[in-house]
Amino acid sequence: MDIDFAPEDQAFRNEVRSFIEENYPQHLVGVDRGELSKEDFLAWHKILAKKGWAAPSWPEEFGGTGWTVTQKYIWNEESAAFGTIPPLPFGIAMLGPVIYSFGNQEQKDWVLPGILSGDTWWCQGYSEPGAGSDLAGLKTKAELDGDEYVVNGHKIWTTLAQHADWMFCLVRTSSEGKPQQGISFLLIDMNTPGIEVKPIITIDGGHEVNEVFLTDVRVPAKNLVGEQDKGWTIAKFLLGNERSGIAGVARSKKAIDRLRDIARGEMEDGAPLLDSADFARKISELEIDLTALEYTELRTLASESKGQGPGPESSILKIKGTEIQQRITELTMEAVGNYASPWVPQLDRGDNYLSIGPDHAEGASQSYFNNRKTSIYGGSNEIQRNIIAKMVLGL
Amino acid sequence: MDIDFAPEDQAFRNEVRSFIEENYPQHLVGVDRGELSKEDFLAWHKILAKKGWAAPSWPEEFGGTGWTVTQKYIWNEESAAFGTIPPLPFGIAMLGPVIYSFGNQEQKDWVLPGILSGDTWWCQGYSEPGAGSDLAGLKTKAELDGDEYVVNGHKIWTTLAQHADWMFCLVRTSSEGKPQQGISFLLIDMNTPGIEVKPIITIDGGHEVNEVFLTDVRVPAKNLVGEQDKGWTIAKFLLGNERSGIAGVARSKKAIDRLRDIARGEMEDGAPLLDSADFARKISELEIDLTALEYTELRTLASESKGQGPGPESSILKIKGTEIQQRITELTMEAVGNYASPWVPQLDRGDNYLSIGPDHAEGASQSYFNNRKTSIYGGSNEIQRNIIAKMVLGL
Amino acid sequence: MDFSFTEEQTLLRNMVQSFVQDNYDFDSRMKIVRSEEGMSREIWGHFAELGLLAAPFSEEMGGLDGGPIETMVIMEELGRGLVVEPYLPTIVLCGGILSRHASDAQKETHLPGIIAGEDVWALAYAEPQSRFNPADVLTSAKADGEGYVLNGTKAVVAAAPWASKLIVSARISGDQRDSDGLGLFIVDKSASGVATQDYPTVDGNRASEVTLENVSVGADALIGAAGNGLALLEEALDYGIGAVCAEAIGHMKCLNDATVEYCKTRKQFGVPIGSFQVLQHRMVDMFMEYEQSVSMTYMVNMKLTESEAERKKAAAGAKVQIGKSGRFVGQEAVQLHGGMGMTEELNVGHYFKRLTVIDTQFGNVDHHLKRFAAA
Amino acid sequence: MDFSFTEEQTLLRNMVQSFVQDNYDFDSRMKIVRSEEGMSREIWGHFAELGLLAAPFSEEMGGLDGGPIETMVIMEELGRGLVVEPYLPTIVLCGGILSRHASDAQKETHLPGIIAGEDVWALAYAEPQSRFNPADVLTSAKADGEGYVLNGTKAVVAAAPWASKLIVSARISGDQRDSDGLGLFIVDKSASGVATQDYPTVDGNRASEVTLENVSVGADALIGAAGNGLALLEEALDYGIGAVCAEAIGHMKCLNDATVEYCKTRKQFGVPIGSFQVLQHRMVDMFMEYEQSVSMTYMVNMKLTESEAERKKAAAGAKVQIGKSGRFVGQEAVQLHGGMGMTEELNVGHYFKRLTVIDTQFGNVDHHLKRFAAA
Repeated sequence: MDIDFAPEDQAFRNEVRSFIEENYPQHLVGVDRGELSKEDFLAWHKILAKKGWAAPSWPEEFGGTGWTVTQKYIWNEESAAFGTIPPLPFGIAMLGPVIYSFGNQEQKDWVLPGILSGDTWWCQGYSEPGAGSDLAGLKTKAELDGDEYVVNGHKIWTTLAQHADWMFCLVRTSSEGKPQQGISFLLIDMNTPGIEVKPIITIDGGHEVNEVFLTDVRVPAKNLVGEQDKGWTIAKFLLGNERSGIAGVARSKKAIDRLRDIARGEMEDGAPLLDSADFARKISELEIDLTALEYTELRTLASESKGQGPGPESSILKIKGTEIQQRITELTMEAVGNYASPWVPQLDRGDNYLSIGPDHAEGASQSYFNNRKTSIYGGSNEIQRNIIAKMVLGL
Repeated sequence: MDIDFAPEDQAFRNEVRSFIEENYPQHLVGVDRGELSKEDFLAWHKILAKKGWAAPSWPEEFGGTGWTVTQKYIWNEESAAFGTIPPLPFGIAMLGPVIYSFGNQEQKDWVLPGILSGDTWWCQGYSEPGAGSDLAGLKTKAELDGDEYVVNGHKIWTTLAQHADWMFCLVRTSSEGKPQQGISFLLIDMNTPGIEVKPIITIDGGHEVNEVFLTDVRVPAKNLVGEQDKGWTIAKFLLGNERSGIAGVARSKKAIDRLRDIARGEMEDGAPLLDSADFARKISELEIDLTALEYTELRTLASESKGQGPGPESSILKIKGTEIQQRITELTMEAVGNYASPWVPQLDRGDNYLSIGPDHAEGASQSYFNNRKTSIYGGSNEIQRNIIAKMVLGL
Repeated sequence: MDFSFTEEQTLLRNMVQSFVQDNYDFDSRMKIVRSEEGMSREIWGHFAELGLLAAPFSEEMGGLDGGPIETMVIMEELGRGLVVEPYLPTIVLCGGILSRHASDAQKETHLPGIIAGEDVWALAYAEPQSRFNPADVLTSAKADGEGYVLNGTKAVVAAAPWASKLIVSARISGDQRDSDGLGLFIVDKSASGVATQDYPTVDGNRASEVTLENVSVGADALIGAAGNGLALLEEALDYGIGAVCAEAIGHMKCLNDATVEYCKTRKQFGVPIGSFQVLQHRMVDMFMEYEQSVSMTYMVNMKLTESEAERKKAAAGAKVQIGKSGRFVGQEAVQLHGGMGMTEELNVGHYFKRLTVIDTQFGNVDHHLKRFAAA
Repeated sequence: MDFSFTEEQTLLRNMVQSFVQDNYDFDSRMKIVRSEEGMSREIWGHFAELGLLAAPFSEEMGGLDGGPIETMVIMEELGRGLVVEPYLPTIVLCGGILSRHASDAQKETHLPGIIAGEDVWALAYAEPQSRFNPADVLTSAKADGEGYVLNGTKAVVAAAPWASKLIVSARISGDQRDSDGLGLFIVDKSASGVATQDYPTVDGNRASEVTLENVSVGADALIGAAGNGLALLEEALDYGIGAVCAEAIGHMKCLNDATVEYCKTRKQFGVPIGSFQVLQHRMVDMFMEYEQSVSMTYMVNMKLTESEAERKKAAAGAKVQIGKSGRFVGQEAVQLHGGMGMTEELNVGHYFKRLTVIDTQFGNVDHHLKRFAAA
């Protein structure tokens, strides 16, 4: 047991840090996610793709980096410390592993390169109005008609679908047996006739999620991943991966640093808010919880690197990670005091928009409201607790 | 809506205060409950009985005081402020209302006077090893044999049964139908052959609760209260009354005053602990929660006095009241720092016992451990939440 | 001690309740919020007609002689409707200061316009650096002949975009955070040297940054004695706390009802999600937070007219309760509504946002915990 | 970075675990606790035979050259058995101070007796007024020829009733809470002027109030340089924190396992209470608190040998985590066991009580939150 980095890891850290500093697009430094265009979202990804660093978690044979657990940890730390725009999870973190684990050779050949290069933007068609926490309750139907599936249904909470070229989608191909049976995993071209994307504006004033309506959408049968009616295994595999990436430790560290800077600048009765016993205590509590989560994640990664896959314990990472993110945004909003009130969401800003209050107050409340979603999505935190109760504690 | 006391209420407060000051037994001032003998427990009760104040909540016709809601509130405040030993609840608060609501004339005539005078010490035979939260699961059997019931079974958590003359007891007289059916409410003389009382020592080192074993205990059939097999209604009635008395607002106020005194005397780096921002915050939070509970109780009492009985809302009083009591004892233990560790329970003290550390540290941790019971007994706080969910929210 | 409402108070509640139900459903509210001005002068006119704008003023001034309990009843019902019209700043804050401390001449000049619904007022007391300390005032009031010249910046002044008049706190003497030396001044928003930057706020209201550059006001602009402004201001803010507590219990009640209703109908795993014990207990906790908040709201509104010390302690305690409970109820209402709770379409998020603003308004939980301990 | 145990560490764990299982079940433990002396010299002798008492000392001193990770492994297993024998005060605290800072002569004099299990040591550092500040020392050490004369009172000295030797912090110079001027002195408990009042503690251990009245010690009693005692003491307490964190995760693991097991078997309403979702989620929270505590325990024990600043921050953070988690797990384990959890008969309450003491030991959550913020 040892917490020190080996010299080669230190060297790797230096290499990574220099690469980011030298190559990260200038115009994206410090930019808020809500302000990004489609091109902005992809800019950094495309630079990483050229370097061969787009998919640190993939096996080398499919274009991954072959990094050790420690190297990946360092990569995340340095990316977060610099404040790079987090890579889009849909292709790299979600679909990629599904394709190289369950796809056939043809699918590997056409799907993986597009993810790596950033040329194909994927979105995730999982949730439905009647199937949220109970994902297996999904009703979107796909019926085989010759060598095409005809898809009809209604997906919801589809993140960034407004930019997507393709959607990976859970559909019901049979209504027999338990609800988990009869689900299939289908790849759908978003340009197919019959697909309509409708924005959902959320309480933070942003447009990130959408409804996707599918009406007689014809999808080639070869776009089926794995076996028909056996998609539930894939769905669960994907959700497991989703959980383990969700802790966001390195980004939360950076956010706490930023929070501390803000609290240093905000004055309470003439003294920095950071010097207030109450506020200092709350930041300390956050940092301690985050440190614990960091080591919990490191322990998980260490056992993964010994061939134990991400077990149900990884639900802890989702629960604690999102709770910490929510507390950071809540405390940041609290730090800016009265200037948490002004409310001009990105979408409502004209060209002559003048910011109100100190710069660091910008977006504090939007961020707080936006982050309420994190305990809901990716399997709500209640569902995660159900998973631990059942799978870990055997209750 | 008005928070001021009317002049006649002020006069009543003065009367009550003088009476307590003049009549409360000197040797019981400031004495801990754990140290009381049977006589000590009853001393104040007997003085009140002579004055006619033993049963403030009973109707006047049965020996109650006929006080208004406000007067009862004042009585509780003054009693707590002086620090009188809380009256034993078994007769006055629990059995009395059962007898005058469900008992026949004969029972009223022999049970109520003994309660009022303090000559009969009652204990409550409800819980069983297999019937805690699920009270209706009780198995103690009573079979009618001539004009006697023959009772066999095993009661547990019977508070102060070691001093009791009589026990009111739930027994199963029929095993047909739902578990709630077939329960009867029986009065049992603790001197009857076949009764064995066995002490349970709790984690605070005290002997307050007991097991009661009943083996072929013969109980006259006239000791049945209400109808045979219909005792569940009485049981629920009693539990409802138990809940509403359990908030303990006035006593918690007094305990917070004491906590503040302790924190004023304890030093942290040369300054009173009370001046520490962290500690002051925790006391303030407690006080605010207690104030809210006080007004919630007053609102409940006000609607009771308009003829609405204590509804399921009164479960709030149980939940919040016990949570506050637990937090007070926890914070008191925290206040005394290292001197929370010495551990010489009452039972283990010889005649030459020398106290350790400051006087105010005495019993702090015992009290903390003892109070863990409050969220378990009287229907656990989880059960209380079930009650609100079902009865108030209709879930 | 008495915890019941008078018949008049119950009638008042019923009146406001039906007006809001009939004229201020969620769609109408969002239309008003999204309109150019962001408030409805028509609704405000109706408030005047119904006598709501006259409620707390004395009869001789044309008012209805109501007290904090009447304000509480009104604010609770306005809270249920998420009403954005400026009852709090105009009637409770500015109206309250005028009715308690203005000279007869000032009252005669200003109250009729308020009661008639013609003038909206805003209280400009916070400053960019002041956080929650109303004594932290850099805006200066220099004596100039009979009157004063004001210079400074006021921050996040609620309802200022709609207002024709402001009450401005300014420092006549003393240092930045001295308790002595403040004055409260009536300032015409159209006066020369007054500039505003207007913007919407999180809760669907509007506010302004107000800059005062050599704004001249007469002697009749000063309310009360020179230098004594902080006492008047603190009192007004405590009345404001009583009012937002009432507004907040209106919000919480609606959120709790909506959540219970949603959980009874929303099905997952083939059963209503309200059948899951974890969610049931969560709703019980929301219910208890609401009940405790109601208690503290009654408490503070009964104590506003007691001694200054009692009033301060009551207001601080109530604000802590409402801050915590509002946060809990708001967050959990969103959580239990799942994705739906995250959408602009549903009223749930809007109650949550108003509760979030209330948590900060007049000082947040930490601020009032310290104030409570010191009181 | 490496999170795995060496083969030797795993063997060590297995050895301690089986010894505790075979020789220290709950009944045996309670017999020891209730015995006249309150510890078992026999068990202590076995510890010596097994090499546990030699673990952290250097090979040249007859030790096994173990570091904090070995201590962590041992303490976790002792925690599972609720072992009361004084491994923490004798080996971790006093042994640690001696091995890191004593002169060769002092080591040669004292370590053999410790390693052989002949001598129990206790660290007398707290005082009645000191609360959690180890610099707050009134006990005086006056230079007297080559040696010193000690006067003062030491509070709640764990294991002192069993000890033959004490390490006592005393002030050679400076004022009550100065960081400079402390010395750590080896004091024979039988020395003239040493008096103890012995008593049991909440966690089944024993402690003493120790008074020193004109106790003369030689120059060879002082450990390290005169006046530098605080640094040595703080370091020792941080090692103590690493050890009690490990002990506490042993307790939590046992409580969690016992609670899950109890909830699977205990029936109410015709079903195991573990089928109620609210209790399930409570146990999940207990599990998460345990996992987070394990993480912080690994963290602190890996960082004890890093720089002083890192060590302090790590120890403070870990102690906060263990304090909070231990409290939560202990309280909920009792709650979920219902009345049974309240009885002396069951081990649950005893784990809870030891966790409660650990929460205070070496400073409570508030103390270490401040220390963390300052580090």
